[in-house]
Amino acid sequence: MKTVRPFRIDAEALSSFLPSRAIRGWQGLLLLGIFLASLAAAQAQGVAAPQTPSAIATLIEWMPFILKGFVLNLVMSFLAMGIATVLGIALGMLQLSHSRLLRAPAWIITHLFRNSPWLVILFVVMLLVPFEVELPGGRNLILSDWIKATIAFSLPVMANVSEIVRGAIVSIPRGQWESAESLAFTRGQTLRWIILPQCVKRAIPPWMNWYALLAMATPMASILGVREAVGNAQAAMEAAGARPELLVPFYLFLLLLFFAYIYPISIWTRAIERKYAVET
Amino acid sequence: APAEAADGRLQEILDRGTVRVGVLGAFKPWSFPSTDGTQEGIEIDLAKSVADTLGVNLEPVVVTSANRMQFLQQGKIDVIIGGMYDTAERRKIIGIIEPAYWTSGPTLMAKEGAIASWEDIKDKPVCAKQGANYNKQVQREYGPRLVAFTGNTEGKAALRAGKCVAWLYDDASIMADLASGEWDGYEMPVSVLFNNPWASAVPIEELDKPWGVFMTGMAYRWQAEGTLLELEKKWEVKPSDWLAEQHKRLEWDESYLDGQ
Amino acid sequence: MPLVEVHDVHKSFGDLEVLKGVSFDVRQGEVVCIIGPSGSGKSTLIRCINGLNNIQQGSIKVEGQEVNDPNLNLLELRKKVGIVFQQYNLFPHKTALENVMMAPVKVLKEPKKEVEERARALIAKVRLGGKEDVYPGHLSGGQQQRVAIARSLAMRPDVMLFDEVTAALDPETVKEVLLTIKELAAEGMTCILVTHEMGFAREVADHVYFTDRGVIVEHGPPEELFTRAKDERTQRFLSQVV
Amino acid sequence: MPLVEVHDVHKSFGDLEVLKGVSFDVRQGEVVCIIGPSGSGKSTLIRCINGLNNIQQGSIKVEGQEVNDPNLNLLELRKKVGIVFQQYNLFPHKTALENVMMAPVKVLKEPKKEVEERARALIAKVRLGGKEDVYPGHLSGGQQQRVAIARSLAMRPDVMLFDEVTAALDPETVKEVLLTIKELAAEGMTCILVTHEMGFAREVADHVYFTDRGVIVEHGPPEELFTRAKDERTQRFLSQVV
Amino acid sequence: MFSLIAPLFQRLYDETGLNFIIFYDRYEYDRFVSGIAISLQLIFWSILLSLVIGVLGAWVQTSRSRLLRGVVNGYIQLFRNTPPLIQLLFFYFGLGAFTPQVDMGGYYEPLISSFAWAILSLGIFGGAFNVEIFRSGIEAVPKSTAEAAESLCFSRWQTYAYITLPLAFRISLPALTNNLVSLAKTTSLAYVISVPEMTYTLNQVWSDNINVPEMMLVLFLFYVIIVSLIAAGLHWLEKRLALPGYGR
Ligand SMILES: Nc1ncnc2c1ncn2[C@@H]1O[C@H](COP(=O)(O)OP(=O)(O)OP(=O)(O)O)[C@@H](O)[C@H]1O
Ligand SMILES: Nc1ncnc2c1ncn2[C@@H]1O[C@H](COP(=O)(O)OP(=O)(O)OP(=O)(O)O)[C@@H](O)[C@H]1O
Ligand SMILES: [Mg+2]
Ligand SMILES: [Mg+2]
Repeated sequence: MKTVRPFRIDAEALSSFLPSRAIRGWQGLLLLGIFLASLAAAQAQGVAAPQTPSAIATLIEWMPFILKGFVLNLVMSFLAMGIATVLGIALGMLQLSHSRLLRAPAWIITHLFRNSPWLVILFVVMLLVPFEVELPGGRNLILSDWIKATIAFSLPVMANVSEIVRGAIVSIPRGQWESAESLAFTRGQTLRWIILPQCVKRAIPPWMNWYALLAMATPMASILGVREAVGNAQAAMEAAGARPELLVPFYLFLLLLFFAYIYPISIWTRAIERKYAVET
Repeated sequence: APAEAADGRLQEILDRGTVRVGVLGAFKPWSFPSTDGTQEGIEIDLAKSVADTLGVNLEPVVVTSANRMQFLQQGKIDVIIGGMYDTAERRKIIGIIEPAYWTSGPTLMAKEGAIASWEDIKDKPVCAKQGANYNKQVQREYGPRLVAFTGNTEGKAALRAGKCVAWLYDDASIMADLASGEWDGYEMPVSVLFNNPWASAVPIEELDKPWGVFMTGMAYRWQAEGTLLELEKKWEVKPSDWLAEQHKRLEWDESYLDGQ
Repeated sequence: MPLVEVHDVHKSFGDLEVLKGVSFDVRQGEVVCIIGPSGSGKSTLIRCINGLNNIQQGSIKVEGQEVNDPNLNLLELRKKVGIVFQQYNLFPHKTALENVMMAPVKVLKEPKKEVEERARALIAKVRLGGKEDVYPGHLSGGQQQRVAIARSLAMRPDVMLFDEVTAALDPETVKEVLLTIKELAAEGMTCILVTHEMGFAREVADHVYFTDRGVIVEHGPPEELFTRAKDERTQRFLSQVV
Repeated sequence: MPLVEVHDVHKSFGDLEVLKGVSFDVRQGEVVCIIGPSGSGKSTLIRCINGLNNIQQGSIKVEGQEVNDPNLNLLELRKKVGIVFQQYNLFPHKTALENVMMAPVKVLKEPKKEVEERARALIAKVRLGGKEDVYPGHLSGGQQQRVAIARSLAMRPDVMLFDEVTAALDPETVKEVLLTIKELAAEGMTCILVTHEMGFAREVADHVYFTDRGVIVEHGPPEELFTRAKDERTQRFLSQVV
Repeated sequence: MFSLIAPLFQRLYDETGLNFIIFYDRYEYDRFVSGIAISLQLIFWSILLSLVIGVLGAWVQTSRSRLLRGVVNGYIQLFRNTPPLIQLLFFYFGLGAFTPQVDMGGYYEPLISSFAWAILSLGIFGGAFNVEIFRSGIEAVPKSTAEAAESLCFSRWQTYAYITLPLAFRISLPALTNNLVSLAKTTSLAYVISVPEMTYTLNQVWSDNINVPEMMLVLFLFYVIIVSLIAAGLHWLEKRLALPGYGR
């Protein structure tokens, strides 16, 4: 019987974590414009006392300080992504290992970190990991707060990279494994030369998407006292007298800052995804 | 490891050429950032005097009320000068330096006329700071609905937005706020629950070693030499009777020197 | 001594017995075709010979070496036995030339230059000279299949197995691939083919085996089998296919 | 008065003119087949009759009612005209019975009990008695197609349109579906069929239209058209298909 | 319940020093239980709100008005591309300052509590993802199926309600499961605006009692269980609603 399967869907294409499908550059600019307009509106709203500077003036004064914090957000996101990628690839391959002894822990680690809130992982690492660890050579490695936060952020991303890698490997047709096997490739050689190179393309869009999610998670570090953009913005508001009219412009500015960074990444991710979709 | 060095932390600091002082990051006017990102405030000035006396550089490390003791235990900072109460419990874990350099107690800030006594906050939302050690006590004794925030800024913003009746915090800080002119129409309607000195602290094992002894000397001088009274003036904090009293008590009567 | 000896092979997938005692021999240089209805176990048989499927009972020997031996070095076996599948399974991220070179370079660690020379010769042999640097995605099905054949040949196997290598191709390209196999057979390569192309089987095979439901029902030289099949099942199958 | 009157219909998709002046009539109880090469506009024509596509010029009348009238109540029209597609398009989340009952219950708001009775009768009529509670995914293509026919009939249409209803089916199941349509025609249902099954057209049609590139090239009773086609294009088409 | 487990955990503390105070101290126990209740409510309402937004948004995206579609698209982009933490802070502190509050005689009870702000903010955040999920689902419903309904006299709305939506929902379920699970996890962020949910409550407990590792363990278990339950429930739904015969 010829089966018509109109309802087969590509779960990955629908995955909530993939970037928006209808994404365009000019929309981003438009949204940026709306941001700026609301900043101006917030300015008009604050009835500043004559001797105090206006909210916008205060924001501009503190902007370098906030941007300095944002650099830390970026640094944390880069480092965490690097760690997550390396560990995640290893973990993803372990998940497919023939040995139960390797597969089971890999599966548990992956799912534990995938299913725990980032904030909880952050708390665990920040409060339970010591500030100094002794290296084998007898030297001490100092783990400052932001480094610990970086490690904490890398864990959930690692687990998700692990799943991406596993999914990509599984999606390679069996025939590839078999023909490599019949050409006398060992399992490791097959993975190294045949399977992984084919996975890269499939994995890049979700990988980039996870980077965006990671970058957007870094402000959580402020809760534990790391001085990144949000923490700095809050300290700045306190230093500027904790005036209530500061709240809207400052938080709006933070939103804008992240939007201006993340949105282009989303567009780019989407473009790459489209390109690969056409190629295959 | 630092603890192993025979001369202890003090030697380590001198070798390092930097003293790491834990300060609260957003606690005006004791310690708060300036627009260039560096810290300033009363506690920073105190920290500077420590560094200057030792002839080393100062590295202020921003801590929070929730993590400052861990940081000290872990060796991440050499000393806390960060608005910390001297309590019996804390003395078990860290080396509290005597004498204290400031004092304050939990009180409330509220819109004028909203609150008359501590009993008034029962079942009402009261903003607080996460990790403050009197939260539990106030909660148990007066039964407010405590809404604790991670930072002072948020807590006070919440009060201003009417999300709570009062802001439960140290009177010293509240007085500073009221004096700043940003809080017209607000008041401190109740007396402090208790008065608790703020002490600096070193790791507990350092308390009787050179580093603890040195810090004790510094703390004594801040009081005796009137450093704290000067800082009070410099940072426009409402003069505190306790400081004046301490200064008088600890000041060495040097008048006999004049006679020689 | 026969190059491949298959003796009383039994193979089950779970409860399903797919091969129920199959025996046959293939001598050096012989070309053998296996025909039979779908599901009769042809692919399974051929995959057992190269160790892709293990067997439950019986013995398979290649150059006197037992395939079913758990201590056997599978890699050694696979160097001797090449296989080409219906779905060519080329490596899509490598060019035609790289596909052919990959196994000798990565697995046998042969010097790259030498392998490249051989690979180019093989690609020319399957009449794809000029397509060396093209990726599989840009080759037609028939061309891909011929690259797959060259890729197997690059390991210098003693026997080549072909599993319905033309089934996924359209009639025109089938011819190209069959031509390549024919040339190979003519050069003396030992070949075992599963095929539905009866005309081709008749032309190149030295011996044809007809399988049904896991057993060899009948076998013989092609002229004999195709014209004077004795078994009723064979007759019915041939009447439908030819 | 003819039941369906198609007069000089023109229809374009963008720049592409698909129907270039088509006219024909269908009388009550008549069975009409439309044949022609792929892309000649057969599906488009049939879809216009039930208002799924609108037309740019000309007129289509069903029971004297102009389809192309912008003020026409499309629902009223569609109650009169049933259509069955090549891709049966059953509702996959509903059982066969529910599929048949859905439109009368939800759209016509007829009492459920009554509709159910009728629906069961219809399912029996398309010889699917016993399959009432089976979901489309578990039915074969031919069975699905017959449910689709029953589903259309449940609306008690005056005309039934069939658009290559057997094209997606394998030869065996084709017969079942054709039998159903034959019975329907025998009972006096007015039918317009697009089909590639010439044998079937010859058997059931009262009149056959041959279309090519948007026009009716030739038409007539099947014996005549199939044996004595005058137009060269018709002859060529028939020689290929029959 | 409490009196049942209290002695057990008291003994555990006395003998091993493992301080699960929430299981033997009445005050902390009550805090813990209310933390669970608030977390569950928070999860429930934010998921519900996000679903409502998702369905409405997807529906608007099929509308003919370019403006409406543009607005919804802008909403999606804004909320998908900014950190949810800052969204929460912005809603609560930024917008919260402008919302009406009820004068309760001397003090004010805000009309929208921090709990309500958390639901609003998280629901809107999660909704942005749901709109896309539902829209993809709607797009994946074959046009011809809707057309068949149309030819059976279904009106546009009837086709949407009886055919397109039920099918789209089934198609969307796997992606929806993903998103709702991550939304449930994200509710822990409500901590920053002091909603006394699980993370906040246990944080209070461990800063009062200095038993960080034990409370962390409880926190971890809580979320793992909640997330597994939600995922299991949705998978069950997925199985139940699976189109018979169209399994993968
Ligand atoms: N890995 C497997 N697991 C379970 N059953 C299998 C497996 N591989 C094959 N089978 C079953 O074994 C039987 C024989 O399969 P095989 O592929 O060998 O037949 P074949 O003769 O090659 O058929 P075809 O001409 O269709 O390729 C079939 O019933 C098939 O379903
Ligand atoms: N919605 C549409 N938009 C644009 N072009 C269309 C559309 N529907 C059909 N066409 C074009 O109109 C022409 C006629 O199509 P139609 O489906 O009516 O042909 P047909 O005779 O039914 O062919 P077949 O036998 O292949 O079904 C074709 O060229 C087709 O590509
Ligand atoms: Mg086979
Ligand atoms: Mg058609």
